[in-house]
Amino acid sequence: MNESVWLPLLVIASSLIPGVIIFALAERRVKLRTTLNLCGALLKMALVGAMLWGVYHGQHYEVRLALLPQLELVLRADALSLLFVTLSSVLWLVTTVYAIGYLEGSPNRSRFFGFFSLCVTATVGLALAGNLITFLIFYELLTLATYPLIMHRGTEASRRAGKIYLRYTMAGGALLLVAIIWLYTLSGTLEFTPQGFLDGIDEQHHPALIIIFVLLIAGLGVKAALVPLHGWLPEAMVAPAPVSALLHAVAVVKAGAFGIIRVVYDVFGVDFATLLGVTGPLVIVAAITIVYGSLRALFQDDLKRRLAYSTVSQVAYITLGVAIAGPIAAVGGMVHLVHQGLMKITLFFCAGNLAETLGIHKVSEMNGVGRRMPWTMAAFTVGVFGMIGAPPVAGFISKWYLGMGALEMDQGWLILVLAASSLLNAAYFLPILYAAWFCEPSGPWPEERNFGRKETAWALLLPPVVTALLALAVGLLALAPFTPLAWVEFVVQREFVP
Amino acid sequence: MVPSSEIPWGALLILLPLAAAILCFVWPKLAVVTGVVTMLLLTLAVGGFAWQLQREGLYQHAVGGWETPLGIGLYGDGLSLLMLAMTVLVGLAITLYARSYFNQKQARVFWPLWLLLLAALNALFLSADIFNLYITLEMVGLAAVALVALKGGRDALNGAMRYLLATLLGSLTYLLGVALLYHSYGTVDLVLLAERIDNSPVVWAALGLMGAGLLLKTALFPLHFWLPAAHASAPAPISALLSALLVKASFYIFLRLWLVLFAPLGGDVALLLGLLGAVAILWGSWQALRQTRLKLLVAYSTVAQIGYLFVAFPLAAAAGAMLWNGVSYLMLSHALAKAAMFLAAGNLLLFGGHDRIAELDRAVQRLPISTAAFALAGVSIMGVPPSGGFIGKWLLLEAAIEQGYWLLAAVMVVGGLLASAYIFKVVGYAFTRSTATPEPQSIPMGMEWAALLLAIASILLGFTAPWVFALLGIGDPFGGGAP
Amino acid sequence: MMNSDPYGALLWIVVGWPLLLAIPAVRRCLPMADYFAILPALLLLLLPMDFSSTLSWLLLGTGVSIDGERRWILATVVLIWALVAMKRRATPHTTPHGQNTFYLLTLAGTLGMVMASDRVGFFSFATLMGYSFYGLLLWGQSKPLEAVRRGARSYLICLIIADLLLFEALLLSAFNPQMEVSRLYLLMVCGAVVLKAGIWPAHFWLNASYRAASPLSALLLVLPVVMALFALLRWLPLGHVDDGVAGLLILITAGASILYAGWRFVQRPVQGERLAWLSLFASGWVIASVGVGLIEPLWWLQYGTLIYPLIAAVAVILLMVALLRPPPASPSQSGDSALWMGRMWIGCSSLSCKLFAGYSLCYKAGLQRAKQLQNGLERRDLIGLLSNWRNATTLFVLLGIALAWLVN
Amino acid sequence: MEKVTLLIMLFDLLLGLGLLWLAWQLLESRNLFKAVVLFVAFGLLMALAWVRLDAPDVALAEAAIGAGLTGALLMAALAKLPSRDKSEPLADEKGHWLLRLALLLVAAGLGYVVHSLPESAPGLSAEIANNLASSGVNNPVTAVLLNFRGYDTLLELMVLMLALLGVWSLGIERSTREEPVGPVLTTLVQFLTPLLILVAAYLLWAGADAPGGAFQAGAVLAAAMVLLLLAGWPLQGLLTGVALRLMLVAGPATFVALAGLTLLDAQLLAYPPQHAGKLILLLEVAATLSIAVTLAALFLGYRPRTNKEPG
Amino acid sequence: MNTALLYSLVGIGLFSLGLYALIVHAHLLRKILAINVMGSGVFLLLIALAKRTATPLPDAVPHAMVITGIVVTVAATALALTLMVRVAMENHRAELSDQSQE
Repeated sequence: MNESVWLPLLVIASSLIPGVIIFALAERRVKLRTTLNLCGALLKMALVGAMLWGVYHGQHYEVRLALLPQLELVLRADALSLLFVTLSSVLWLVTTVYAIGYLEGSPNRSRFFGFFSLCVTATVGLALAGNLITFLIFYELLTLATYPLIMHRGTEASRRAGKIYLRYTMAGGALLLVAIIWLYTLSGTLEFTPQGFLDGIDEQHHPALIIIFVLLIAGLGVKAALVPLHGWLPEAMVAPAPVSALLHAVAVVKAGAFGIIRVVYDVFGVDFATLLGVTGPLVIVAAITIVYGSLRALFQDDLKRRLAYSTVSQVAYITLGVAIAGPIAAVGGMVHLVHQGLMKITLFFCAGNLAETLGIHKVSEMNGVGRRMPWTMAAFTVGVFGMIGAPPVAGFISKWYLGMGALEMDQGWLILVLAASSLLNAAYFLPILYAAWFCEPSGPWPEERNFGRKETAWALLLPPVVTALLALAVGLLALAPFTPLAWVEFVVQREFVP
Repeated sequence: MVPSSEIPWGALLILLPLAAAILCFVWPKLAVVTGVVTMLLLTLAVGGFAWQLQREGLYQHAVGGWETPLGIGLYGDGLSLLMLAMTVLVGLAITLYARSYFNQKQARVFWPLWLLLLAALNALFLSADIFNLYITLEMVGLAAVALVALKGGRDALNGAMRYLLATLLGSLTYLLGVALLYHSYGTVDLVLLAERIDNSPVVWAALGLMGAGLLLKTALFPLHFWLPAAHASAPAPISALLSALLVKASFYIFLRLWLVLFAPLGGDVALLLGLLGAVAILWGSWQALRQTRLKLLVAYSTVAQIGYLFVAFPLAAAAGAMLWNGVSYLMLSHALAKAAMFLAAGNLLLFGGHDRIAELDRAVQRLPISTAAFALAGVSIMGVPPSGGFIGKWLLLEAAIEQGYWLLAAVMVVGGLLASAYIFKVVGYAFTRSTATPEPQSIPMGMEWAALLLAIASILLGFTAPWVFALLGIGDPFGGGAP
Repeated sequence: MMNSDPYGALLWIVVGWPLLLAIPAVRRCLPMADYFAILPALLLLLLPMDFSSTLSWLLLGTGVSIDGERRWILATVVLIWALVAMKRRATPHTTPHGQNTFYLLTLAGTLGMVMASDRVGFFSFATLMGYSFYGLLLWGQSKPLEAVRRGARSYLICLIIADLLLFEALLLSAFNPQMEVSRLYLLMVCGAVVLKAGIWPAHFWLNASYRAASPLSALLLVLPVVMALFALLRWLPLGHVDDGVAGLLILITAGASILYAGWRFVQRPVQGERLAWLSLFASGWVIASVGVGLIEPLWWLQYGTLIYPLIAAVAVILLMVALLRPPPASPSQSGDSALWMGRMWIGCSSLSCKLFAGYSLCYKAGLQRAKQLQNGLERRDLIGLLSNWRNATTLFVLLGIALAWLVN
Repeated sequence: MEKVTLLIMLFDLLLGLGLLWLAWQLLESRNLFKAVVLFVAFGLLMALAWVRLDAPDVALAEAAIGAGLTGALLMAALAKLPSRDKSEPLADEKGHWLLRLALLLVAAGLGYVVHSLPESAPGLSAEIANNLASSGVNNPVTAVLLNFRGYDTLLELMVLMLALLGVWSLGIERSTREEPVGPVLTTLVQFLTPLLILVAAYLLWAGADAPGGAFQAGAVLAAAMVLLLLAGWPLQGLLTGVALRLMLVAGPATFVALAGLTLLDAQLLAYPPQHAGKLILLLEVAATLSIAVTLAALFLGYRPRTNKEPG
Repeated sequence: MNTALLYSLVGIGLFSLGLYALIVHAHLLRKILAINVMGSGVFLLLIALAKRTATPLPDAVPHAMVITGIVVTVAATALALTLMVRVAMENHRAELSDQSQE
């Protein structure tokens, strides 16, 4: 029975310990740092695989550490948390390879990789959290660990971006803290229980619970970049590409979305949330975010800012799926958590490649890139088609389930929103493809670095291609046994079956 | 009741630093060695004391064999153990730091003063006699003044003078309160006073006078005018010492008196204290945000954090002992974090030759350990989760929300946000490059690691709350009033 | 899982083989790639019996099958491909490298559409065929002309909207099967087919492409029309639904497009355009028959099966005309009337903003927006107008309200 | 009420008002030198008040330390101030009426509180009485000071040492006075110094039974040393380095040593009754020595350098 | 109005006078004098109230306290005076400069 205790701890340690060691490493110890990073990532993948296998067979993993007299630090690996843990550990390995290639020769990499591992530790911890206070601890640790990464370049712009990022996330954290404490005073416990633990609370506390829900969603909405609180995401694009790839497209943004999933399913419980009538407004907010994000993306000339706004709209799908409060929509929302991660990280890797190899930052500079960097643009194209929701790629599956879920709960107008969003996605992604594949390059590339026969360094090229293939495979073999969709159905089936 | 053949750890805690101070005074060449050795012995003594408390519960010892009310009673329970531990932890770091900070001439004076101060603090935390507390307060005050003025310089001298006047005024008012209590109840011993106290005008006057004196020394909002100048202009280890230990010593006495004597009649006085605390949080944080010099920023942050300690008073009536556990935990983590911050700020000042925040030229790359220490300590000051400050803030907020004090809860949260604003302002500037790049002076490793170890300790406090509360509970300091 | 008989594997090879060849690396080591690509399809045609195979794990459980009706369409596709392959062999200059990839991708998409046994598979192969055909259109010539580029762009817009409509229809039908007979479903499918096949209201892309088409792409342009009509037959549950109104509506559009095509054909248009009106004329008749089928399901049950040979015949005629009287080698630069679609868009948006400006929430802001839109329209720089994202959002919201009001 | 008590009542009233008037004059005087002189007078009047309140020990201490030594310190400091602000114009009295009102209220409140205290309260006189026998001395004040609350006195000696350390770290070496000392002062000094030493010795010895004790003796001895310093005797030349520091530390060191010894049988500062008296005497001698030298050093104002030490 | 009460009131008077002078006057020497006067005030109160014992001998504990107080006050005054001299040298006048030098 004891390995059920140390496995979650080992998963956390597998990125924490290398991180701490790397902090202490001198700058020139490149080989040691790379090996530490890579075997840390591989070890984590192996451990997560073991846990996946265990949870699939009903094994129970839980670690409890006394934090406050009645409150404990709980790490519990249930089906939902493993979904997010698998995503972040897979993408961490890929992004580490990418970061090693991307940061070749740039200063203070020890600091970068130290904080990088800290961020992943926070993300995995946040996913494995068994109660709200553990979630809050890792949620704030994530903010603290991402801040230095945004500031990594040390320019004035990054400082300004860092300040904006903090303003949002700190305010969000404060709201979350107040809400959690208020909830604790009302409910007496913070443990995540499948159908939520609030239905026992008597009637007169319901208005308070509604306010708590609003505060929780506001606190988590900052990281999930819901509309009024999304300001920091486009600003954070000033960070180096691996940071914006793993963190601002996957880890940080998903932390917010994952938090919303936890709050709606494991704190309030779906039917209690609908009873309170809070899911309606959440659907509206998510819809507005989807449309607004895509619309703003339409008018961004800077490639990474366009991808950032697209992330704002795509992450709102997850909130939409959760807020529709139907089983099929839940499947759509949660599976989009994984699919969007794969697709968006591909796009950011390609954007990073373009910036690093050809010095292209603007969409207007991308004419004729397809011929110069065919493999990168091929991966980019797969990512784009995924975003639009074209069938073979992963995006289609999640849009399919979201659409079905919307119909199931007879919210017909949501189909319109999904359609509009796909239209807008096409509107702001296809011109890029058109320019890349079908136009002639207008003049020489801004700062071209050629790598001989290959279009760019292998460490920069391999990750986007791998993630693009993953996105394609996840889309194509959706119903196969060990895919995210199957796992999500396994999760939802436990969530909704009373 | 006298511990049998046991080693009298309590008495040792007081006599050891006194003897060492005398030794240092007579043979200055041995100063540094004696200082370090005494610090290690003190750590051992606190450990022994804690183990003794654990086994035998409350530590009560009549000095000179004379029973109270005639003689002076030493009294050690969970709360004094916490304060002693805090003193030793911060003391270790400061000893490590000061070893390579002072030149030979200054060290000759620093070590005896520092050991006398340690002795006074230990005596203060173990005494249950309010007149004895007056003498220890006076001793602490004078030693602090002498230390602040140690390196000279216009700001330091002005700060020291203002601090001396404030501390003398505080002591005299406190003494007047002691006189009134003695002459109305015939004893100066806390234990006996607790039994004899009743609701007479004398007690109100005593509360007013002693409260005013102690609040002046603790620098609660309206009476905080002397703190920023004194704490910011003092040499680094001394400002760390001041902010971490001294401010807490007078708060400890106020807390003792409040729990033992003044709690029953403290209804609206508690509310006033809470209000002053709230204003202190907002005003201190706002001032800290406006500062352009690093040490002044950290000093104003102390003013704000003291506010947190007083915000708990109005909540005390309804909340159980857990609230006071929260307050003492906040005190402990603030002491460690603030000491780390001042030591880190001292390193940055020594390294860059100035402490203008806007020109912390790439401190992250050039002075990584100190900047890391500052940032980690900042995390604990802000009360952001993985830190000790978070546990304290959580308990306070829980009590505030449970009893419906929305204003206090809001102030605490806004205080946290303001704290994160001014700390990340500094950390932000540590990343960027600045134009003026004076030739940096190298900082010895011991000084940097002293700051970092303290900061890490304040973060680790986030995970050790249950054990600390267990130790804190010995002798039931926050129980039914009677210690 | 895949049923045991070997022919099932053959079906997958028919679709998989061209996909494999589409990868440049693979094609480099096989000389006559385009001929070999059709071989499995040719082989399948020769086998008389029908069979099918489904893979439950692939993309929500898709499958492929072959039966009588599909053989007609498969034959047409193989014919088109053979002619195009021969034509490409005939024209001496080397086709640009990328064109082969798109060429084979389109082939795979078409074969997939023909063989798909369920709607999700059909839809995914349709998108694959659509987007690769767009690539083919653009890379047809060595240096695509402005006219071809404009034609291709309008084709893309139609393609995206059509795919969206098909996706929604797919969702509706997958959600609860009896929705298939609802009018909304029928209208959506017909709208999508109209857009894809270039029937009357959306015929501009076909017209523009034919006008600027080279002899080779003239042949190729037959493909999307045939596939769109085939889609219509696959998606509409003809014979089990008797929705008079929808049928009538389709009949009217078909009639209108036939008349329009005939009238334009008579005006002796430029050589390339004649082919466009001819294909419009023919597909108009097919749509008309489907319309009648909707009105009289019984009639359809009797003669329904004839539609497939009819489509095949239409395709053959078009091919023959394209071969005998090919359009001029260097397509004329005739600047046809401005983008018809663009004009239609401006018209309806100005109408809607006039109509809705009055009722919009903040009256003054609405008016100011309308005025902006108005003078924006005068200046005819639609793109410039839309580039200010506030206008775009208001326009979008207005459209959203209009659509929502229409739907429910 | 007999005439005598009426007379005493009148005297007390007079003394009280005198004290208040003198304090007011002292604090509000325009000239600082005048203020210091008034302060010395105020100290003497306070000594008179202590005698009136049957507190002889305190009277002695006040006279020697409060009036004498503090006055000397004030004079020395005044001399060191930059000349310009010897006679400092008083700050104008703007807007202080609110402060006056507040302080008046506080004083009235305290007065009411003191008035509400019971007429007679035994305090701890009973406990002292029945414990005096075993304390080793029969002067109650010395008993309390050195035995019952010996711990306080230990800390108090430490405070003195603390102040000295502070003064030595801040003090700046001043050249000794150049102009020759007048004959009158030298003869006065030659006559007074032995007398003062004799008085100090007597006070020390008498402390056990009658008013007196370590602090008073120390103060008198310090007065003698200050006189010598003023008369130009190079005391700071003679007493330097370790010797000086040993004498300074004598009192506190013996106290701490004694505390350490008593700690062996785990009872801090508990003198065995049979030779408590002798121990207290030992303590008193050491304390007198170190108090005298400390107070003199405080008056000197800077750390005397041994010739081999540089600046 | 027995002697104990009279002298206590005088003590309180001295304390208030001293406090007023400490706050009002800017010159540091006056402030130090004010502190000494306040000290004497408190000591006077302590000893006066000790006189209320039934026996002729007053309560000795306050006496010890006052002696300790006097010694502590003289130590504090010595330190204050030295500090005042140093401040006077730095500020060129014996008053506190209000804002710390930038």
